[in-house]
Amino acid sequence: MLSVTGLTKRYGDETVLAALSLSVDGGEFVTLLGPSGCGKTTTLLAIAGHVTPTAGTVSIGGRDVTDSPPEARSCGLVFQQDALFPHMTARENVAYALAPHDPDEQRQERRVDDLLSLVGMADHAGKHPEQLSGGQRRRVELVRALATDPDVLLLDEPLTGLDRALREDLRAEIARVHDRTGVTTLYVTHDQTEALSLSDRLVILDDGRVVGEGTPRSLYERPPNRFVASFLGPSAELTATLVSDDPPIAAWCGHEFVLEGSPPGDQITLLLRPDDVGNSFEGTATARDVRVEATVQDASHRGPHSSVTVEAPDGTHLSLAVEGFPDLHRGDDLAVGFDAADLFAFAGGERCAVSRSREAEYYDEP
Amino acid sequence: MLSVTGLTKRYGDETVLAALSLSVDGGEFVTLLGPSGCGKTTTLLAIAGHVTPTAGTVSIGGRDVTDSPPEARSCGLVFQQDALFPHMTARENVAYALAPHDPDEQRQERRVDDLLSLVGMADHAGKHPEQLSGGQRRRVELVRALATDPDVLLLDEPLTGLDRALREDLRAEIARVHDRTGVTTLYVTHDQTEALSLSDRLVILDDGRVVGEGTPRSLYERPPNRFVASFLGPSAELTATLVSDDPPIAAWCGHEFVLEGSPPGDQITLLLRPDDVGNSFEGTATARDVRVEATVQDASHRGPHSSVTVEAPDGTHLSLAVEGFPDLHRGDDLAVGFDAADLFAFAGGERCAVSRSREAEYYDEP
Amino acid sequence: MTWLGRRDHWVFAALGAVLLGYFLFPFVAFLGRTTASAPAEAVSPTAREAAVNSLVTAPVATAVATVFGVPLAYTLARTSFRGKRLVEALVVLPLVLPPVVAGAMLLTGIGRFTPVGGFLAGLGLGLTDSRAGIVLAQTFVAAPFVVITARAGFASVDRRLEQASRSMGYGRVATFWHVSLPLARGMVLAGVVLTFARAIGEFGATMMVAFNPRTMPTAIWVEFVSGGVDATVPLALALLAISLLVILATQRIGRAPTLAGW
Amino acid sequence: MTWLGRRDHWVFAALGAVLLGYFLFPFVAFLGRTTASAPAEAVSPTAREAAVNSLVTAPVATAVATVFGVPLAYTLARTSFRGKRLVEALVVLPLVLPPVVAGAMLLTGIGRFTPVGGFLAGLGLGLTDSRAGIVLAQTFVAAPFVVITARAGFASVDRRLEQASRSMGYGRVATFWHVSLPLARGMVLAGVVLTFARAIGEFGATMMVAFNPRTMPTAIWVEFVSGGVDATVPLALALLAISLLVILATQRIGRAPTLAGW
Repeated sequence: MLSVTGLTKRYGDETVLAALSLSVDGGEFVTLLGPSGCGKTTTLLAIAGHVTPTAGTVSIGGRDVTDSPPEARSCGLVFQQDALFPHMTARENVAYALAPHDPDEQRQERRVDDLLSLVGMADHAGKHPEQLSGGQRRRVELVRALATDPDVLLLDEPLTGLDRALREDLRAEIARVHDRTGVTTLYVTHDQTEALSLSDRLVILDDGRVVGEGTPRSLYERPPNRFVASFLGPSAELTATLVSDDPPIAAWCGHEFVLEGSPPGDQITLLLRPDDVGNSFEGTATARDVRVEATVQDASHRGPHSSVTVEAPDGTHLSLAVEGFPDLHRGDDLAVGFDAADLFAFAGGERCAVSRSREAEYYDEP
Repeated sequence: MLSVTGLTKRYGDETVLAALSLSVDGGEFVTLLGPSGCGKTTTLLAIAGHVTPTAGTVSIGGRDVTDSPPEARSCGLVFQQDALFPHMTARENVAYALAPHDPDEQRQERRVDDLLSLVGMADHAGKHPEQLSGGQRRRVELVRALATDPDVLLLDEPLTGLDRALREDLRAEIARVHDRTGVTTLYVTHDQTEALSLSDRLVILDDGRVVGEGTPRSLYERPPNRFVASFLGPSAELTATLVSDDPPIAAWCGHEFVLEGSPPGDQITLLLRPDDVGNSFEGTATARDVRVEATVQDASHRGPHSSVTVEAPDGTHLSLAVEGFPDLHRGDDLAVGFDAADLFAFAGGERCAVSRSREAEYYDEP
Repeated sequence: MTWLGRRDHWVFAALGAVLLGYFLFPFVAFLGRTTASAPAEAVSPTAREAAVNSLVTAPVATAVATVFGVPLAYTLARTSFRGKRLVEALVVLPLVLPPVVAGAMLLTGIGRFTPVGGFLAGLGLGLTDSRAGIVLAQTFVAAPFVVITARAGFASVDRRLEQASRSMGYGRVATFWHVSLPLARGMVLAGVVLTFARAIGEFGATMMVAFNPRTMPTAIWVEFVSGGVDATVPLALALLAISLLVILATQRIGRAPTLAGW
Repeated sequence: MTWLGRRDHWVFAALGAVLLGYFLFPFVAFLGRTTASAPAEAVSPTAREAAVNSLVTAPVATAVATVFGVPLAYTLARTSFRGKRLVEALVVLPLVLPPVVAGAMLLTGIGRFTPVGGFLAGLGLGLTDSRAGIVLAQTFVAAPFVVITARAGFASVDRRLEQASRSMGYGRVATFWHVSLPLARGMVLAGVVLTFARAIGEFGATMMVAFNPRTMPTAIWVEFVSGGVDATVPLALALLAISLLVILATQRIGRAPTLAGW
């Protein structure tokens, strides 16, 4: 439905997009995820025709629209910040979008009502944007973008600047609207949680390039490279050294990890997610492959759980979650444990699998 | 150290602060937490002398400063958005703050170096604000506010607008700086996580009034009223009806809960946090007091866990967390369970304790 | 609010009050003098004729400046091109150029003995000492006001609103009419009103290009030379009233004029 | 960028180009004419004297307007008080008032036969037909430019920067010098430059208040009456050069003038 090939955008010397390609199938919900400044918004504006790419093509619904003006592209656009017309009411905003596409006024009126009802805004139709709350404005903007019955719906970080509860509500609302209308959607965000929870498929951008693509689950559980692994979730970095080449074995804090494949270089980075770390305080460390004596650095409460940071013998800091408000303080001893299978090992940015921990083997044969 | 009594601020008809009182002891870290527009920033500006209160007094270090100009108040101020002087370097910004307090130039210079080193900014001392990253600017601003050796440090949502990893870093940095300097701190935020993790004590504001006060743990585990309970963490609302007065018993979905005290009115709201809900999919529902057959409405992935929403027989929607990427879809049956002791019961906004569930009693005597 | 009623504020206020006093003083003196004479009786036929000329020419000059100036303002606000700085300089030039110099320069372009002016004079359309000449002088001097103010107005319209409109299927011109112009309306109107004020008060360039037929300002000068200050009162009062109406209009629009950065 | 090179853009550009052409035309014609004559030889003693008068009075008027106008601008940007709308109207009045009317009003306040003017003339300090009179006329007409522009400059300084400075122990005046003024510097300078341009080009009010001693604009008028357009060339060229320098200065400061909303 939407396909972008070799999209490149340079401003003077600065390359914002470097030959980016992506495609979205009809009815799919794809999220473009990446840190600030990675070129997400530029991609969206180039698709909509508001930024002229230096090179590359954009096609929508099978038609090459690279040289078409925005008004000939059939893109519904929702911006990061409010872009409702302030001189029109909610109803007029939606009707304005509808007008070029349907001259029949009665039908128009019905459709405006339907759209506003779809997001529960029928009662606020007569209000001007400044009389609406932030969440209400976002809802009107969402259906305004749908009013033209666009081939592609483009959403540029639509939840930015809203508070947590409202983000949660609107996230559900967007998912619901997508389910109902089945509109092909490209959603841009820097928020991993939004991306993981909303999308059929994720495209991860870094520095104007696609660095990862797949379902949320596949990317989260089997990240193709170090950037994707650390961007999709916070993780500790364990710096291990290669102590043997065949089989490749990396050592960290007295534990040895057997790697698969042949890693380039002898610096191996092992990434470990906080959720995969057990601890002796709760008794969750013992059953793990690897057990390390560590010291508490910091315990900070998050409500349902606390985030505890410990220092491993080699100085590495690891975070882990402990239920409730544990009685842990800086300097306390706390052993931590994890399973070798939960590690992501990277050599030179590329991933190599960890098959098992060596010490775990010894334990198996006492 | 800092004490505010009966602080009131009206703009025309609008009351922003309604006789607000709070005090912060020497060296304490107190957070003023509340939703947007509750009067947090106005309180801070009134303490610093930049807003003239309609009524009430402010005293700092035992001295009544209600009528003193800002320059005579010894408040260090960090704003929500960057307020570094753009025409000065990082070093000059800090030196400017220092100048009125210490005429000795050599000592000044040393202190500027110390302060910048405290937050790891010594290498960037010669840069202008626009050459610094968002996090670096915040760090300079933090020590600039400390340079005057203020009686009170006032922080107004200093982490707003930064991305998640940076917020996490700076949150730790602020805690560390407070530990080192021991400065009396009043921290304003609308973010529950920040408030819970940073503070010795929380003051919760709503609509210009104090609605809760205490340690993070006490407020989270024993919220005094419904606003505090739902503001400190997301929760489902179970609407129960009073079926007996003595003892007061509330019924919901075939379960009866024995309340303590005598609730006013017969509408009882029971709040339940997602973390306290078990489920049959993971086998965590069975050991609970209360078990309800429900239907999955939505499962959205959050990375380490998924947030699953189910509909109880009476139509109530409950959220719960399930590890990983569970194979749960809209319409699936999923039994949920929770313990009566984890419920917060409110009648007319005020809290009443839940002693136990009736059905649980029957189970005890089969 | 925050600043009011604190101690060292008076330094600024006192210095400012001196200038305000100087602005107010002639106003008070003039009204004091005027009430002494009886203006209505003193209106000469010359003054009447001048009023008609001004009230015909200034609106025409304003209309010309608006029709061509608003599109120029929009182009400057929304496009970047080579030589934009030069175009901006050209727009500001009539604003900072002394009006008599503007008049002299206009004469070298459209005077009776220049190619353009001579040709048109031959067709009976004299560009000097005619209402056409007055309009030309007023347009040259007053047009920058509407360009500059409208440009600032268009620049303050969020570009994403225009992008949203385009993506809904509206072309650039339709988007201008439905979105840009309504949202910049206040500033555009303020610019039009200021251009009118400048046009009707134009003196230096008009003196050079079209001393005849008289406009209100040139008539004031002629009456002053022949009859002193008192003779100027009726026309001066009329122009003062127009100025006050202009100020009222800009304040109503919510846009008192400023000369801020663009 | 986004807008350039698309199809219906020409409508706006074409309309705008008409006005630009009209701004450019007299400029080209004048320079064409000038190269024909030899300006340096034609400089009369009257013109020399006028140049000296202008170069003495305009800077003085600019200085006076700045010293009193900048504090007024700061006060208007940072305080709200009853009657602020009236004060704003008073600041804008000299801007929209036709200069001849301003001159006539000034004469009713400081003329030789008024209490103030008569008293000072008795002391040998004539306010009309003197350099003092020129300065008064120039100040009245030109001062709004610095007030309005500086005000916009101060308004654009983030108030929290001033609050931060105050909380560090600096009083209001110290904060003004260290924070507000440096940050508003560009706009304040632009306002000063525009005030200078308006002062040195002032014609209408000066004609009324001080026809003698001649300034450059009044001398141009006198030379024009006696010798036609060609006689005005040396002084007109000098003023044109000053105007171009002013434009260059404002562009360097990064603040071309606008008349945007405040």
